[in-house]
Amino acid sequence: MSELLEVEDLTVTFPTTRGPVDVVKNVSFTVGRDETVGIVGESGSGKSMTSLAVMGLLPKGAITSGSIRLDGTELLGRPERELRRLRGDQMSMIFQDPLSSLNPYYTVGLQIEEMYRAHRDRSRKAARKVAIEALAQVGLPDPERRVNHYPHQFSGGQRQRIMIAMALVCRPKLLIADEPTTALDVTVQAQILRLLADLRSQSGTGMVFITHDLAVISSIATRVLVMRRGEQVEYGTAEQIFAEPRHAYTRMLLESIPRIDDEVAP
Amino acid sequence: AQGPGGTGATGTSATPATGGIVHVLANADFSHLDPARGFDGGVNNFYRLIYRGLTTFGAGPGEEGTKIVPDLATDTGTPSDDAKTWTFTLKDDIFFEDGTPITSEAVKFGFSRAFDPEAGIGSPYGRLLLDAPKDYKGPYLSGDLDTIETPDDKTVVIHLKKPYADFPSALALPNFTPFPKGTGAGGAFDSKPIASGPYKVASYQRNVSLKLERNPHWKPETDTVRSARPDGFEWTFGLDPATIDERMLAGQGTDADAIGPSIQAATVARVQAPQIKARTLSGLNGCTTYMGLNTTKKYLKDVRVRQAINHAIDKDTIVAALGGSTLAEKGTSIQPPTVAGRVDYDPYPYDVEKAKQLLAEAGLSGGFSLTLDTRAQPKMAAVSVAVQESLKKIGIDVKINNIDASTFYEVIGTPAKQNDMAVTGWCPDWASGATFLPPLFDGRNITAKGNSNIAQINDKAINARIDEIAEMTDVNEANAAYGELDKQIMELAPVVPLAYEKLILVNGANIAGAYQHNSYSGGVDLVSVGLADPTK
Amino acid sequence: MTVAAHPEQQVAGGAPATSGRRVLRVLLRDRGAVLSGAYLALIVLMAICAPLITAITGHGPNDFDTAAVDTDLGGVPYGTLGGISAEHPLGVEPQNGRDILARIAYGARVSLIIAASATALTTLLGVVLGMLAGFYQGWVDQVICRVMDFLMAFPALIFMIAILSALPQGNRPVLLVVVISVFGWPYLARVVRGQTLTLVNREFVEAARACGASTGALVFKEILPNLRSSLIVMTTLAVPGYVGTEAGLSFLGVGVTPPTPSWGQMISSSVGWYAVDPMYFVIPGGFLFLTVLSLTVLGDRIRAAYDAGEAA
Amino acid sequence: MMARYVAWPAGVVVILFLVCLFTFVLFFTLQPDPAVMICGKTCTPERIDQIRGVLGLDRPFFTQFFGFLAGIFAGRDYGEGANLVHCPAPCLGYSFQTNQSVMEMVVERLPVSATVAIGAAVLWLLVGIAAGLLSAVKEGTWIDRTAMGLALGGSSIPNYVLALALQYVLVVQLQVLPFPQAVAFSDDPLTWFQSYLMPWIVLATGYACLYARLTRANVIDTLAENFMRTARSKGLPPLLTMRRHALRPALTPIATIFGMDFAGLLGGALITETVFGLNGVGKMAADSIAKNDQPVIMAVTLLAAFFVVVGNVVVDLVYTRLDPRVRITSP
Amino acid sequence: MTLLRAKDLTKRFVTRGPLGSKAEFTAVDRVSFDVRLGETLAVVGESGSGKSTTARMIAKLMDPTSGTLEFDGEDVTHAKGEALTRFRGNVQVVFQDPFSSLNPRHTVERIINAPLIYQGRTPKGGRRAYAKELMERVGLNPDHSLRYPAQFSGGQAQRIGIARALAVNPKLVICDEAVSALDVSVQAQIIELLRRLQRESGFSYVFIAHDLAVVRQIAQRVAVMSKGRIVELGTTEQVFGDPQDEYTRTLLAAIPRINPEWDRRRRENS
Ligand SMILES: Nc1ncnc2c1ncn2[C@@H]1O[C@H](COP(=O)(O)OP(=O)(O)OP(=O)(O)O)[C@@H](O)[C@H]1O
Ligand SMILES: Nc1ncnc2c1ncn2[C@@H]1O[C@H](COP(=O)(O)OP(=O)(O)OP(=O)(O)O)[C@@H](O)[C@H]1O
Ligand SMILES: [Mg+2]
Ligand SMILES: [Mg+2]
Repeated sequence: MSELLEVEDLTVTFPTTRGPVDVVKNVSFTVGRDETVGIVGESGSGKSMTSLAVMGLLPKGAITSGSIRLDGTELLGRPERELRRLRGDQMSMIFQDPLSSLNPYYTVGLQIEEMYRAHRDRSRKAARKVAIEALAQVGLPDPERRVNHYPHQFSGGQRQRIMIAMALVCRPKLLIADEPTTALDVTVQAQILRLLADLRSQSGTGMVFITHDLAVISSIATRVLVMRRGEQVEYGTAEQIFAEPRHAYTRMLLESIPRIDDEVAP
Repeated sequence: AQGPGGTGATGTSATPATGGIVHVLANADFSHLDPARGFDGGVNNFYRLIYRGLTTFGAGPGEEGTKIVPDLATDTGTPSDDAKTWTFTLKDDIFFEDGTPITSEAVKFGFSRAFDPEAGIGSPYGRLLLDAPKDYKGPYLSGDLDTIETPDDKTVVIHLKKPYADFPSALALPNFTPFPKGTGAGGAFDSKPIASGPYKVASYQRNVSLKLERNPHWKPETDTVRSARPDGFEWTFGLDPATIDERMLAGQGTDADAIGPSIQAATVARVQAPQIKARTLSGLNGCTTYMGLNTTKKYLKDVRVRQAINHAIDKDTIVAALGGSTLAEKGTSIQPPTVAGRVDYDPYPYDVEKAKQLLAEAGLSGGFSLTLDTRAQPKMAAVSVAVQESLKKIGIDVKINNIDASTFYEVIGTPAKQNDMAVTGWCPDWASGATFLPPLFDGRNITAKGNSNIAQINDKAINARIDEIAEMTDVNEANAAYGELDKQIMELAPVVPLAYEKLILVNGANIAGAYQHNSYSGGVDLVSVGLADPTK
Repeated sequence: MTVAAHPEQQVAGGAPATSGRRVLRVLLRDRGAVLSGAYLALIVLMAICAPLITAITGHGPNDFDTAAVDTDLGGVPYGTLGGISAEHPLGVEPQNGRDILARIAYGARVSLIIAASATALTTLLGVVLGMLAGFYQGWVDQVICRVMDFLMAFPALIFMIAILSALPQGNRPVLLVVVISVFGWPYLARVVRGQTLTLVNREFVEAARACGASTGALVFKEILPNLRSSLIVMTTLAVPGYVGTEAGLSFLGVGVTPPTPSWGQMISSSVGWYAVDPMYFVIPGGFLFLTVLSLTVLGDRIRAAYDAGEAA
Repeated sequence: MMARYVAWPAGVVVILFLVCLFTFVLFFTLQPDPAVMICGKTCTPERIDQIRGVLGLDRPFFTQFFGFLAGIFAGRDYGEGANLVHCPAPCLGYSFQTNQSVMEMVVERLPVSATVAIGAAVLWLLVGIAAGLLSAVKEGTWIDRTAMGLALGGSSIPNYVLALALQYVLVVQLQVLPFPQAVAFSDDPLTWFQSYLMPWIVLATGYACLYARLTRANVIDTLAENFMRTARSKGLPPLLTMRRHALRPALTPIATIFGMDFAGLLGGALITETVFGLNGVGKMAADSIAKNDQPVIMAVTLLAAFFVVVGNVVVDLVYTRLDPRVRITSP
Repeated sequence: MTLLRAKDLTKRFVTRGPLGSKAEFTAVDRVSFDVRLGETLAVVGESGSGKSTTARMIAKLMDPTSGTLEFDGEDVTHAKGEALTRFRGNVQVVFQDPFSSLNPRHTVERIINAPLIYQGRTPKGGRRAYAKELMERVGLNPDHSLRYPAQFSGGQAQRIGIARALAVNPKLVICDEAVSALDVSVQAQIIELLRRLQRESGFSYVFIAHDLAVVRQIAQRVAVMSKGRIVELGTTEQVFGDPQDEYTRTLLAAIPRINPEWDRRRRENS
């Protein structure tokens, strides 16, 4: 049986006035069921573009080549209609910038519910219950009241948790999390990571986890992809990347991690 | 005079059958259903269906329509020697729609309404001719008009302010309509008239529709004029002129039983098809479209300049602007061809050289500029431009002063506001010079407001001649005299007769007995029209 | 610790051109934009050279040519397609046979000047006042909104007639522009205000405020660019609207005085002839349509060119 | 922010008062004497004065103005003696040309105008927004280009031309519709519908074109927002995505102009009503202008003003519904 | 010397329920602290504890419900006009949500230059060159100066925000999670840049962050917030070495770490 997600030779190109620019170049990786693959790398190295390519949500004008298979079926070149059925249901994504990714015109409750109603249960009541539950799961205080609030009424971290709650309501097979915990304090972060781990063990969700926090990666990822300037620098098991990095960039990255215990501001 | 109306009446001259409803498509609603208030060719024609007067116009094409015939009265009246006192006897068996008989009292009451400041805004002849106390303000405010005598129920004796030989003609106008005493205050007749004619109002929705049904109290024996064949009439108001044309051409459904107003110039080309031509009537509307030359203005004071202008205007272009030869004829004399006693002549043929020469004589060969007041309406604007183009050739630069239609008459009727020239028109109240020349050229009629002598000509000779003719007791003689006065006036060239406009009426295929009535601006005579086959 | 100076990949190519020149370059490569620009230039040229055109064809805009129309048929032009011939390349007007080409050329002067200046003026007023109202809210908004309500409350046409007929004849086109603008700006201003209301609360406005932007700068430099799309639509569609208003007013006797030709008047007077001489409408209507189309296409393309940034 | 709502009723009244005053001044000082109009063809100065007396035009400006205002609240009487007519409480004046209370005239015509306006509004909203949305989604394709080409064409054609052309094609040539007639819905629903169909289409065309272009422009802007990506990531039905997520932000300008356009139409669609012979407020306005019937002009102005002002109030309230952020306390 | 002093800052939000019901929520509750000249004060704490709200208030982007704010010895709580302009020149903000705070219709160059433009300053060599220099300093490709925000990645957008804040040499920069979207090496570069500016030009920072390691690196003093209040405020050593508050202790305990075994192996390898 094939893996859950197989990305092969993925290249994403943007046409610009100065000719086409490859923002993702020949990236390949696989994600197994109930496995978490971490993507780390330089800012602007194409991590988000890679994940958007998987979701089929690249900005207009972007050209994709290579192959992306979900559960053995090719996603690239699939008609939008079929992709739509997969999105939210089979695969979902937590976006990087929560404020601009939430629709300012609707309550967060509605934005969570509509996803559930589209794929699971059309009833409003059930959806609302699920939404409140999801918000509670991600540690948002007072979820019954806050489902009726609009995105601008939340703090950065709260919005991020709303995005997470939204991505999880349908228990997708594949979850792509693009820096899902950057705006969270460590205690909440720990809670979210636990939640994701539960999801993986209960629903067998495979996960692509993008973060700059290498410590988080080391604790949840089984395999790690290191990217730089659109290219795949290194790809291997977490243990191999962290313990025996082969590439100088990976090593440099690991060296740069600020340590809580060794450096103090002068 | 030539017989103007009914030139194309071939297809529709069949006699109508009794029954059915005649439909009328109209652009605007009637001004007033109250005959003391309304006064124009269209509404006068309509009044004849529901109202009767002492006299009326004959019913027939051509000159028949300008004849005066008795209506409620047994004859056209007996004047005293000086034509200052008139006696009429009423017919028997005449009733209002509610069954009350029409008596001399009703005649008196109806006549006195013309003095009411609110109601008497229609034809001016009541106020102008009837003798009345100076401060008399109509029956509602001042009570009975005692100067009209009613010795018995059938006899009316009317005293006039001054001798008036043509009084029977004036009586054919709508504000001499009898009404039951005490009715019609506060504009009541505008929504609920009291009929004396063959029809009465069944329903009236302002600007939407008006339905007439038979008046059971009207006795055909008493009426020699109205054949009243259809069972009713139905007006539809507020239709766009282009839409009306379209409907009349198509003639679908009830439109086959319909008559309408004159078609627009753009439609002329489309009525040439034989099957449409067969149901088309065409004839003059009985008015003159002219350009007044304000004789008080700097350049126009000089008669030579006015004559030059008369010579310079290319009337072919005027006719083109009015919709071409089918919709207008060149104007030459002041009075239109439908007026009795009119002489056909052309004092100022188109002659640019002559015009230039006249201007040179006046010392104005260097050119100058004049302002022309025009109603802001496509047709009038087109005429003005034609005038402008013509006068350009003799070095006169015409500035067009476009005036909103609602204020146009106020501007040109106010000498203080009036400019050099103005394009306007005049229709006689009945086919006689009496209602044409005196109002327009009597210098003593110039008023500060509401002036109709827009040339502002005040010529002693003309004034005197007007008085002389007014005193003539023989109407035909008077009419002939007006024909000559026309010439006399044109020698002074206070106006430029531009054109006599024509109507082209397309009737529904089922319409019968339609002809153009010369006293009603060339509209189809409503009292004679009907349906060829009411069962269709 | 070393950090690469340019973490992003280096791209070949010289220094980027200024955005104005870049946009121009992009536009010049766009067929739609070039055609639209060319058409607009042609119209302007035609308006400027109107006397030359009439000199060549030998027909002035008001020269009657009764020989070209059939007066017995109400003045329908002889020949096919509204009298198009070598003599009259775009045909003649029915009834009086005036040359349509000459009238189109002269009409372009009046119509375009009035429509363009009225559009410019309403846009200016509408944008400035609408944005101020939306931005300040509070009493400024109250005052501006009430003024807008006041102006909009009048059935514009009725009042334009009333006012224009009372004003001295003077310079009609200027008066027309002023009156049209005075009654026209609130429509746009309301739209601008509404959109400003929702934009004011966006975080980037807050960011600009933190940068020390004055109110004026916030309004015109931060919010205005985000209103572009609506503005382009509203202003390009205002042009035919004002051409029509001018025609309407002229017909009601308070616009430009005849015989001065204008496109709007030509279109209005052509309506009755739709069945007999459709070309009479098609020609001025077509010119107007193409003008609006060109303006819209050009507006759209300029917007797109700016939007595209480097990725066009 | 709250102050805005409190100020509304007061603001509306003030505006209406000013509109009244201004209209009155304008027509009192600038316009020709309505008495001359009524007086007709052969008229004498004395007669004009007489008529002026009956109409009350000889009284000083403020007496007339306050008489008018008082009429609105308390009703008023016109004329004297047997000619007296009473105009009950919301009296907008009395037309001496039609001999009707203006209020009566308005009440008679408002349903027609409302029918025209509502039908057209429904049509143009549906068509305009749908076309705009479709074009935005299919940006750059032939669908987009065709729709926008049509929209431009539509906005370049004057109402009048469109009305006649439509009538020529549908009624005269193809005979799929009858000529419009004035029938009530209750009498003959089919004819009623057929009669109103063309007015609706004609009136809706211009607006639909504007709305389509505006919708398209704003939806294209919205489609570039990050939250649209989120919406797509949810795999919602495309129509829902579009309607809910892309359209809502584009609705602010639509709501604004819709409020104004619709309110304006309730005050009468002058040209369309005239062409199709519909006896609405617009036609009444046109007629009264042509006849210089001042009381009617005043009333139409006030009526239009009332609708526009109220329309704007509604639009403002709608904003806060449309965009929750507008509710935040302003700076 | 104290640069900024916040006293008893409180912010209450009123929210409306679906049926118009009103609820009040105190997001920041009597928060007092000061920032000294040339110092970095870190604010850490629970998500939703009121850090960004506090930042907005001290940046004068939001009026406090109550409390006062002093800057440079001057009460600026209600500053307007001249005083506000001066304040804006001295205090800059890096916003938490990178894209939302960038005008989508402006090029990066224009965004970075915004403070210069709005405060009417022209740097030597012109704004264009200056913007490019700033881009370079925060690790962005200066060739992209004419791109629009949407064409950048999250981390790049965040750096645009940082570059903008640094454009006018402010006295105080409020960084609301300014480096959270950056990879560790770029993050280190930015932190180094901020520290250098502090050394050379005496910048002060209010540094809101969740990454306690970064806080430890950069801050002299740390304020810990929870549920709208400051629960602990002290020097970095104090707070990290000897946390007093229960919440601070939980926070420190929850810091994730790389598997120490892997870490050790890597160090041995290199
Ligand atoms: N529309 C676009 N046109 C051109 N280039 C683009 C566009 N969108 C993104 N890019 C470029 O693509 C590259 C990859 O972006 P991506 O968002 O995938 O980075 P990332 O790895 O997620 O970085 P970060 O960690 O900062 O979020 C970046 O260099 C960015 O500048
Ligand atoms: N406009 C608003 N209306 C209502 N509540 C709000 C509003 N803005 C913020 N809040 C609430 O105020 C509290 C503090 O928000 P703030 O943004 O200051 O948190 P934060 O400490 O920055 O959190 P994070 O680390 O998640 O960004 C949160 O609970 C938030 O939900
Ligand atoms: Mg990213
Ligand atoms: Mg925050």
